[in-house]
Amino acid sequence: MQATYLEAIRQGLQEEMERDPSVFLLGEDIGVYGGAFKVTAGLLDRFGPERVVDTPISESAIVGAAIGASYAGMRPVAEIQFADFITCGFDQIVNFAAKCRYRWGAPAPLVVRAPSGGGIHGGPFHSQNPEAWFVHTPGLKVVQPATAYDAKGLLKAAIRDNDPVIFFEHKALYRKVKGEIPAGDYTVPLGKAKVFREGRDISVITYGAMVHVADEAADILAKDGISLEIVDLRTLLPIDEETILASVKKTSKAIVLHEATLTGGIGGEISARITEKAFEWLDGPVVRLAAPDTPVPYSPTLEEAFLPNAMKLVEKARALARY
Amino acid sequence: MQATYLEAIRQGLQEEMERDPSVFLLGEDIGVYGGAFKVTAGLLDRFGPERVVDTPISESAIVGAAIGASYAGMRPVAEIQFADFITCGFDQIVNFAAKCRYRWGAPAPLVVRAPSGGGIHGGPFHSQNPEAWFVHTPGLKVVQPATAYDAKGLLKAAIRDNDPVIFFEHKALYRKVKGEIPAGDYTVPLGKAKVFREGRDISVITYGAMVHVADEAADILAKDGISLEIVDLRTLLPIDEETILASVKKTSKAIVLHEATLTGGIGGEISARITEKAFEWLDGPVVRLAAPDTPVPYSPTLEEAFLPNAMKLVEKARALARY
Amino acid sequence: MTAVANSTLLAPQEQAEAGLWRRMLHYLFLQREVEERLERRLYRQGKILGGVYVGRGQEAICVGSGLAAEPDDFLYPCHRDLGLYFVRGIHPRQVFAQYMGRVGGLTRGRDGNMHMGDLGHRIVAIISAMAASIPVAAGTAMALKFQRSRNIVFNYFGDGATSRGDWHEGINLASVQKTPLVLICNNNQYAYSTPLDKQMACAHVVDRAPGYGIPSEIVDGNDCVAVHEAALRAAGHARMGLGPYMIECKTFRMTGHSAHDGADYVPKHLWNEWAEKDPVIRMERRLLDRCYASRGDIDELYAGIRAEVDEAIAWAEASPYPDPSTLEQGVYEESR
Amino acid sequence: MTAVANSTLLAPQEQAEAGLWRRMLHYLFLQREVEERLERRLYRQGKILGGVYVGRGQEAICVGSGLAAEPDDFLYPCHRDLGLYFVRGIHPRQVFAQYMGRVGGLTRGRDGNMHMGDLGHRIVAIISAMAASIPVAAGTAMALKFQRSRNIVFNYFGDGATSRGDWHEGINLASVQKTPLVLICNNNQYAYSTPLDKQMACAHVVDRAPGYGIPSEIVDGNDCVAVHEAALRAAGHARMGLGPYMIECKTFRMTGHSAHDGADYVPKHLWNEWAEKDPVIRMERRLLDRCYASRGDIDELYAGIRAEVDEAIAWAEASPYPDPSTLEQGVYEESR
Ligand SMILES: Cc1ncc(C[n+]2csc(CCOP(=O)(O)OP(=O)(O)O)c2C)c(N)n1
Ligand SMILES: Cc1ncc(C[n+]2csc(CCOP(=O)(O)OP(=O)(O)O)c2C)c(N)n1
Ligand SMILES: [Mg+2]
Ligand SMILES: [Mg+2]
Repeated sequence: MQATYLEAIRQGLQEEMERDPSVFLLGEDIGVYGGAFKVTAGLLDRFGPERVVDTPISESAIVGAAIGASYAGMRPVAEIQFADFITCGFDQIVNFAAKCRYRWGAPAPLVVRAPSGGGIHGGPFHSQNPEAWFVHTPGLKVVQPATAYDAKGLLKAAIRDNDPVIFFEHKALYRKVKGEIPAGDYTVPLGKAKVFREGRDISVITYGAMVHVADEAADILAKDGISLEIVDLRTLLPIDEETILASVKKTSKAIVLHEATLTGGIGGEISARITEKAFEWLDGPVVRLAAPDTPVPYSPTLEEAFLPNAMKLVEKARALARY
Repeated sequence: MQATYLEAIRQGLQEEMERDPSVFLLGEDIGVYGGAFKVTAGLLDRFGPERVVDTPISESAIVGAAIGASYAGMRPVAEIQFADFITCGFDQIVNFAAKCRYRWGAPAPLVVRAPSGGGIHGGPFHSQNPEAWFVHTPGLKVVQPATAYDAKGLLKAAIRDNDPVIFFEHKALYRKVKGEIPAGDYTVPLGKAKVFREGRDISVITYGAMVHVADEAADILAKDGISLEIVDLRTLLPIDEETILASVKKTSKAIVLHEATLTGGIGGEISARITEKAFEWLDGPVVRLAAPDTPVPYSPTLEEAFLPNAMKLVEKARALARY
Repeated sequence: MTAVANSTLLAPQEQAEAGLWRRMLHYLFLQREVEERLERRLYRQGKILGGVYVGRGQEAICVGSGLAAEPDDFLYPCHRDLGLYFVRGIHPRQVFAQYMGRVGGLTRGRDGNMHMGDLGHRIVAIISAMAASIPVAAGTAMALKFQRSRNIVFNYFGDGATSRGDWHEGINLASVQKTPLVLICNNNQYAYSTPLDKQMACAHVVDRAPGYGIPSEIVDGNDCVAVHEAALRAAGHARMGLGPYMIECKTFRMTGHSAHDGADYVPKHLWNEWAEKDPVIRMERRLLDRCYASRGDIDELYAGIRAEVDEAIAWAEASPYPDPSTLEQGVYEESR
Repeated sequence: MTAVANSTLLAPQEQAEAGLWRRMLHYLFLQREVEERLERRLYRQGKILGGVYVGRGQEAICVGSGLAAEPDDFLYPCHRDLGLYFVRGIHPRQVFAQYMGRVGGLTRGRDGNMHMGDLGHRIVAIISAMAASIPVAAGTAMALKFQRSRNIVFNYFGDGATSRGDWHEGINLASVQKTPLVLICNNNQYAYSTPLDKQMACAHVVDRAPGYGIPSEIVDGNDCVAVHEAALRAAGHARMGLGPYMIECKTFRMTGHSAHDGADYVPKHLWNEWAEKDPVIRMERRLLDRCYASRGDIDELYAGIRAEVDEAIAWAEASPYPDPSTLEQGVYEESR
């Protein structure tokens, strides 16, 4: 069955709620309204107000309550209306949820869903990609699917996982990306990257919406005889070093691509790991392509200049190929 | 005149308050009590309760109020009692302060001081090194001094700077590190790293308390005939790429060292930049030494195992030297 | 309003009142008209790409209180307080350009919609996070107090924003420090789709004021004059050094949360009930009842505003998009 | 207390009361003694390397309310509520080992001092950030409600914690959701060095309860029986499905903020005034007055506790430090 990225997520939520009565949702406007992006549309009718909880505008309480409910045996899935507002619940995520298992053996099996990313003219506060903060927080898992199939499979795996998972959904993909979804239950394991497209010359390590950008660039570059291999990380923490290194050892060249701003983004982490562990295989520097170090601008001309795209990647890849 | 790191900071505050009536301090227990670490001791008596403001336990309001006061022409210096609690004011820092100049041309010249770092048996919530989150936030400047001289000079520069500066003070250095401080007014420019120790064989790029760890390691390694060059970043954002690259081009080998946990730490960023921009000078992979990806543990045995130290660096350096 | 039928017949105090009320109507209608164009024309024509949030039905709150502010008081509008900008002298051109992402907008295309401010005019731009402005406004008020300024700060927020931690922290700090802060809540009974009873378990937002030891009052938020008077009381309190003061304006959002929202979750009867309390019409009636303006005056006023708005839209559409090469400018002072 | 002079002479209800009161004294003194050793001996001997925060003078709050909780109710202590752990059956050995960073501690050396919990005992560990537990407790309470459990949640916090955004967000969510949450404030009049008037502009913490539509009461926090009764009322309210209930316990912190703090900022006279209200002595007096215990019984009780504590310290000191090779274990389920 074909489903959009958004429908895949909704299916994932619904099936997990059917499968396990301890799964419930909480967040702003997720019930009656069905969520700002309508991801949870219909779930209130199906499961009632105790399993689809409309909350006040209280991100810290949303995350905190999810932690507390998990201590009572629930499996909460919290929605942050836009990933940009995750900063309002930051302490609960990075200090409470992330550290409780390590400190006193109290797992907090919860999922925080957050629509992230730009390309919808949302401006500085409806477009951010804040994943790197969480990747730097031991105790969390961080996920960002690129396809409908993965969106559903990873979400189900995240809900069943016994650690807190921050699940970024790229909002520009919600309705743009469609894919075949198997009829039955399936999960996509956390912590495993996927070779999205095989290639010979350059590995592009990326995730989320940028997987499709890389794919577009790969089509263009194929005509030049440059063959990109695209590694879709899927899970950003823990990082699947094995798949990354296997690809880079094969191609000997790597570009790390992300939509988040460059400095301190997870591109640095991946580049560093590649250099540390595959230095002798490298036929050129590991190159990064990311958004520049600015807030996400609103105006279409600026946003276009801000976001990485296929042509920017093509340029980087051509230069690297010549190296 | 000799001064400890802590005294140097206090001098910096006092002199700036004397120089500029718009400079004022706000934070928890900074007035009557003089601050949890006594950094602000004596300043209430000297400047009165409108310039040394004891606040409720409200990190978000502390940072927010600093922003708002800056709009009215003040130069606020906010203290977060422990850097670990900066998460409670996170949104104000990364979304309000960091973005206002870019968005609507409203500079927020404020300083957020925060004692960070471990080694005092403070456990998971009194020992963290959260700088990488802020380094991934365009619009902020991030500073962490390693010496008494720099602590004072950087703090004064931060207070005079017209952008928001997050100023991490390594709490283990407060009373441990002493240095000569010139009598008159001086500043240390933001954005400029310093070669803390010259050497030939390996560049250690580091900052904060780890500068001293590197120095200790350098003494040990000198006996083996391995000469470390230590680059003290001092400002973490913007990163002084020039000084880093100059050192690495000289030594051809680099270790990035930080006390913060490894994954997603700023070591990745620095490693990536070195590889991107000095690949052809490298005679070995850029190596990172950092704390492992766990919360900061309390027990002495665990904390010791957690923190990078001279012997761990010596080992890394020896291996890299052999490369 | 170029001429008024009977202005020469009024006593001095009435003249002042008439002048004020006419200005009220002017700004009420200006906000109404600008937002009408933004939400129902430009947005639907695809000329505005981001979100459009308007204050339809709530204009009396920002206009009535904005006219109670002194020119050097700081204003911290929330996302439905467009009228404040006009009261402060921001031109509709800049607002349309702002929404369309043009360089002529207050943020020169960097940010969109109501995320605009101008320190020169002492209007501080919101960020999206609800209630984040409150601690910031508290800080401005604290600074003004330390500076022995007579100026004060007006901070605006919705009912939904009161659930946020920042709301609490900001008001608490402001009240402990006895800062000159006027807190104005537009209680429009919804936060996006969420009705009051899912947001708070108390009857009124001002039920929280005693928890900060600050005085408060409830006012009919659709009555511009009533709001104005309350704001004057609040401002007087704050200006005298007595600390924050909270006003809760009962009102209703006569549209969806934003331009894309049909607001099906609002019970139908509420639309009609609240349409009868329309603040623009009520202001018209006040003026007419007291003979401070004739129907003709009002029509003339509206025609003038419509023309101004037409021109402003044309101006904004002629304003260019920002040059992409400026993208990285202005993140820091050095990167100008 | 092995034997009680006249217990056979008591009516059944008095017997129950006598039993309860003796348990109260037991836990009051146990907390006092353990904390005495922690703060004034082990810390000063350099055997505890991190911070030591104790509840001296405030023990009646956690003991009185803890004894009102049912065994499967969730407890969310704050950093001065050691008595709760004992009431729940945690052994002093584990507490000493915790403070000394030994594997025998509740967190096995991963965390220190009062940062301890045990899901098996339904005690949730605080994190340092004040008030962060409140939204979490609200979530537990929400879950218990959804599960149709008869159990409820007790959440503890200090006066200082009430300034945090999390305090507001957590209580608001709990009240909107009508969750079974008992909120217990120990108002000891200081947050670290900061007196109440720099923390809040209202007279009492419970002045904020109406803002959440929840009932509240003020109680003498140094009277264990009074606290117990208030906690029973609150618990009854919550267990009946009527939502949160707030108790403000007026008390005083009879020591510095932590072991290193001499608390010079506290006016001298307050120490004497509050020493007279010492909750341990008051509990002794209650028992003696009603002949529920003799002085000899009490001395015997104390001697027993002291011996238990001596043994617990020895046990804790014999407990090893964690093996550094375990450092990276337990960050995730997979990394056990
Ligand atoms: C912290 C945060 N969470 C969520 C949102 C998304 N959001 C934007 S406006 C809004 C509702 C605001 O309600 P209210 O404060 O009552 O203002 P109104 O829109 O009704 O005027 C929400 C949930 C946000 N802007 N900030
Ligand atoms: C968010 C946060 N900021 C600062 C601190 C540092 N701190 C620890 S305890 C404390 C005072 C707490 O006061 P109160 O809540 O009244 O509890 P008490 O210690 O008086 O029992 C402070 C400021 C903290 N733990 N958390
Ligand atoms: Mg509203
Ligand atoms: Mg207290």
